[in-house]
Amino acid sequence: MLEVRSITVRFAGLTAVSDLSFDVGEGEILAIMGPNGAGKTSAFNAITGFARPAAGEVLFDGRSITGLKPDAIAALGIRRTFQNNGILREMSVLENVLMGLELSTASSMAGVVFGLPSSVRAEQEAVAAAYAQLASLGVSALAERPAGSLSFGQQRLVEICRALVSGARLIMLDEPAVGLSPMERLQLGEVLRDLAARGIAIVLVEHVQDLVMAVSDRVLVLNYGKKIAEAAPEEVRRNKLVLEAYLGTA
Amino acid sequence: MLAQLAISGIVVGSVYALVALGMTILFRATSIVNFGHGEFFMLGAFAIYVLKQGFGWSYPVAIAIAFGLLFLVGVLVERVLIRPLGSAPFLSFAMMTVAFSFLFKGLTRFFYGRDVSMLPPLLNGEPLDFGSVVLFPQDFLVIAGAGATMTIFFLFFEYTQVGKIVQAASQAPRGAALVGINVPAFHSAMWGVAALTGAVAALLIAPSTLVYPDMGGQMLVHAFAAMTLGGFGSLGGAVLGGLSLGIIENLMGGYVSSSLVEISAYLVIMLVLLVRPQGVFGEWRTSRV
Amino acid sequence: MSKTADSSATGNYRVNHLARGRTLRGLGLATCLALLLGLPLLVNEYQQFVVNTMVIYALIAVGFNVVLGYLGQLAFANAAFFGVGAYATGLTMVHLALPLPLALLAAGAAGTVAGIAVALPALRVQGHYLAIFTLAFGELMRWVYVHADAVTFGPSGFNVPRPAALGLLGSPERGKYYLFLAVAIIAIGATVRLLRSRFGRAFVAVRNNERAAASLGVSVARAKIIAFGWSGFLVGVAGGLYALLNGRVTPDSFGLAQLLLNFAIVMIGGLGSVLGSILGAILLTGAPELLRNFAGIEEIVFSLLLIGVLFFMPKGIGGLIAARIPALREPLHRE
Amino acid sequence: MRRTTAIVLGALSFAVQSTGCVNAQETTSSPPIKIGMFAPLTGSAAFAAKVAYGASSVYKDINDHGGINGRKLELVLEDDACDPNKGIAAVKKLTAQDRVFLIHGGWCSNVVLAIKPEIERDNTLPYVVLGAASASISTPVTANIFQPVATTQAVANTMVDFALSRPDVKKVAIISHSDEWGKSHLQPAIDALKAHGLTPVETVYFERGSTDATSQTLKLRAAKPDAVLAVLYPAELAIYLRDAYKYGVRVPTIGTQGASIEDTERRIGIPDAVRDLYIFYPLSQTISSDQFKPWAEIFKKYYPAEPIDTITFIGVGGALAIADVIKRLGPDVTRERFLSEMNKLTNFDSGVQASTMSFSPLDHAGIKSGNMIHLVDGVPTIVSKLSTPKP
Repeated sequence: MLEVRSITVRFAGLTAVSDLSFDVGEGEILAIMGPNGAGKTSAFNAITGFARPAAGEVLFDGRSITGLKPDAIAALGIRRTFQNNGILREMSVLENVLMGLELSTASSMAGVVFGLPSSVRAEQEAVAAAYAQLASLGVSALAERPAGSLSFGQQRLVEICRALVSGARLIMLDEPAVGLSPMERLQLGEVLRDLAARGIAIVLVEHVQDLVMAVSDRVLVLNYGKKIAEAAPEEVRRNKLVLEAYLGTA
Repeated sequence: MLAQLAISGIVVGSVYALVALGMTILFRATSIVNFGHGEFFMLGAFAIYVLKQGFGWSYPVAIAIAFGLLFLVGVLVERVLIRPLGSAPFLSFAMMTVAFSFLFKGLTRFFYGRDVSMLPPLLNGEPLDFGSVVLFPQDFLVIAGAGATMTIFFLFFEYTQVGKIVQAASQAPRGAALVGINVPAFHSAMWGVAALTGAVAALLIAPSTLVYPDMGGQMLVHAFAAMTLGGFGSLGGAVLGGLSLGIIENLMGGYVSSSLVEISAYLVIMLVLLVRPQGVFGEWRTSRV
Repeated sequence: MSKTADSSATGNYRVNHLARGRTLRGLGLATCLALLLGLPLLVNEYQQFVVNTMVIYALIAVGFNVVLGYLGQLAFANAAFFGVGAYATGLTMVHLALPLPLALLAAGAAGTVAGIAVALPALRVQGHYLAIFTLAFGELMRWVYVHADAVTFGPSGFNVPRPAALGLLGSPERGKYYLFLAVAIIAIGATVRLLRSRFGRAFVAVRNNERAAASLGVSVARAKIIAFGWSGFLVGVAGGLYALLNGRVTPDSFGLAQLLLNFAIVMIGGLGSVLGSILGAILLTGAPELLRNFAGIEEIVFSLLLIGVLFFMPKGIGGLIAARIPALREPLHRE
Repeated sequence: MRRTTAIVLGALSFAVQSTGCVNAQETTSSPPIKIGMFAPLTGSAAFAAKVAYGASSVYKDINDHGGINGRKLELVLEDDACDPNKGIAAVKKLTAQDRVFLIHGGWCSNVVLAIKPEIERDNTLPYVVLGAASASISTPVTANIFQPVATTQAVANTMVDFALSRPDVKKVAIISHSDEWGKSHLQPAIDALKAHGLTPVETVYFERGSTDATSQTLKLRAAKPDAVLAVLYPAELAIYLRDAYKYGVRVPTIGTQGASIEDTERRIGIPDAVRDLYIFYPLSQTISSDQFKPWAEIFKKYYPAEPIDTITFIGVGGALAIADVIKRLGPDVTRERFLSEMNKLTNFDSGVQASTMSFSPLDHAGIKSGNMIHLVDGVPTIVSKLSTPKP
């Protein structure tokens, strides 16, 4: 579904990612690992339109999405989270989830301003859909809470909820386990596997090994912007280059 | 005529440069854009006026005390109004500076709004003729005063140990705190210095114009234009920008139309921000947003 | 106001939980509307004039809040939008003899254009750059009013014709009141609906985190243009009403003093609160009239109020109400 | 929302109560005559508050001497902050709430022009301008609006006539502010020159708050004028004169009212720079002269903290005229009679103003000319003609 074809990302004169390629298919969970500064987030940014790759191409469903703006990429069904504060802290949980419906809510500016029935209905339907999505993840009790007041684990769930409600087919999570308790990590892992079972592709950048090992189908390891390994979790664990990259820098 | 316009532009421009420099120092040190900076200039003028005309003190004494007072005003503004905001968003700091600018203006107007206040000239004297250029002794004083103040700042920031630490503190407050700099005290001092530059500018310009509560607004816009032109946050840019603005104004007035003099600053701001937001002389610095 | 609020309440997602609150609120709004309609019977012409001014400032404050509070952009062009609207209404009535409704629409259109003109740099520059840019824009507009004599009648301004229809209800101030009230209710009602829709959510998302908003499919550029355009529209219309209220338009009315007043109203009313904006407008336009005997301290009082708000109630009156009276809480309130 | 209404109603009831208080005080058998006044007591034009204080000290002095025909005058003073919106509110308060007999007010022309439609609508209300000079206030004539001060038209005519009083002056240049005040002098001045078959050889704008007039002065110098009309506020006048001296524009400069000639000299610090300066002067004598001592004393009595200035006395002529007309009405004080008596006022000599005041139903600009003031050996002196240049 997502094909990354030898992309290179340069940032302030430095090459953050060089010649990176990988694929992700439906219902697959790909984890990207690597030491700090290995270029994981840069790769994310290049795929989701926040950075323009200097070379290479990104295809989604066989269509090139290289160089599209973030909102256009989001419209295709790719949703991402951010390392920190991807949540809209000043908005309620419900409003956060509604933001996931930004593109699918059919209300028009004129319709909203004049209170036309079609737009009013579209807005109401969005609210209903958001509630339904919250309920399906079992967090509808949080709907009215300001998102900034939630625990990290709850915030991740809201972000995932927000991505799901949009009907995203590829969800890209940037270090979702940061700040999570072990319990919450387990919960997150379950949610992710659940999503994959529904055919949603997931790419996650993560340091937390137990989560990565537990959920991912494949693991891709980056070091200095280059791919040094891509394999099933158990294999990666035994990979020499990977061990060097981690131990060497440690 | 060109030479005369350019030289006179530099005289006025050096005052703009001085005010812009004060704002830049504050911005570099604290990341705060001070919309009340014009009022430091205004308060400086009134401080000198009250001490000189009201108390009847001599210029040197009045100036020295006014400078001290303004430093104190700057420090107090930081301690009483800015520091308690803590880590509030950018918008709150901007609004606080707007608020105290109107507070100072209101207070001054309340006490002196009905008087037409003026200062005697610092230097009397016949104009000096240099062929195609004529200058008053006061003009030399303005250039020398502004030039000296600016030089002191440059030497301080670029060549002294303290100045370098100060620069470090502005770039990475947490790191600075780690190496033992008292960051809050440093911020206070920078506010004081910023207010002090306002007073110096006031001293140079107020004796040749009136002292009135609204005098800060114009100066603020000119300082903004100078900073924008030179690149926000660049010390050298602020100075070059100020001088250029003075010359641009004069050339606009001399060769295009006298009705364009007053909007030169506005046009400069808008054009630069639209075409080259990093400034004509400056490098791009991302700001706290 | 009941009609407006009712239809917006249907779009309000809280409503499912608050069916009873809705009836109560409906009653409250009906009472309120009745009081507003009956108000002219209780006041003399001077008081009516002050109330009319309040209505205009309520509209301005709501408009300014869209950009300052909801979109979170520090723009100082509000007095410019206001002036553009006043000039548009006045000049189209004088030069083109446009009837009043069209002249007010012209004000809205002019304000929208000015709003979008300011939004374009807002796509490139932010924070204090935008603040300084918009400050310059406002002063440039004033220069245009002064120097484009042939069209704007220069620095002394011009008289705006007084439409005869406004005098039908006894005094022209009363006629203006009902006109202003109708315009304000319609415009503020529409704004409330806009803010509670996906458009309003997009504004707040941009304020919160532009990158996150973009990752959710929000076009940041479009959100900014819509917010600035709408803000310009509201404030422009308010300017048109102001031209009618005073019967005269002069460049001096749209300078820094005007900006401070607008700014203080929005801040004290509360960023991101429509109700707060309205109350702020009533308070800050009413207070100087009540304090006429203590002239000379307006600037001091406004600035101290601003400082006090920044220190002690950063959410302003709107925040205070939201904390005390849950029924009046506004969705998309800044938390 | 309910709170909204509560606040509005609270505010209004406060306002209503405060009027009630005023009415309750009127207990004497012959009620005082209420005079409404508005002026910029605050804001950027607050320096002109003393115009209102000057006029009101006349009314207070009259009250202290028993009033007019046994009736006291009651003054209601409102602030307009030089803002049209506030000015309209002030006038509405004075008429609808305080129900004054007449209004004597207005320093800022933009405020007076804004309230003009209001005054025209209630054509029984006598309105006398306090200090605003714009010629469009009294031209065309409105039945109930009287302007007892030199209009910008009168000032500009006087300036031009004075400039041309020396036969060899043919080339006149103008430096002016481009604000309302500046332009309302500029156009009449250009018209007055035209009447003499002249056009200005150069017109330049110099803005308020500027600190340097180099580009303007060099342009003027290039035009080689015989005289310069300077429509400038005091601060900018001083800056211009300094630059004019610096760049060698040494021709007579004729300024409008407002600047004190002694202050100007002191600020420039070069006596020669003001040697050829002449300033329009609205009063009959200099304020330091013996004739003005009594006026200064009255003012000091009621406003001891306020400095005395030329503009302190701008509204005094109007106040004296109003008092004179009320006195002529005798016991039957009605607005209608006041307006008709005002129209009959002819050659009224207040003793304060430079010329006498006359109104007729067709002309409500009461003052047609003024004096010129000039420093002679460092002493401000009233002059009538542009002196011939010293060798």
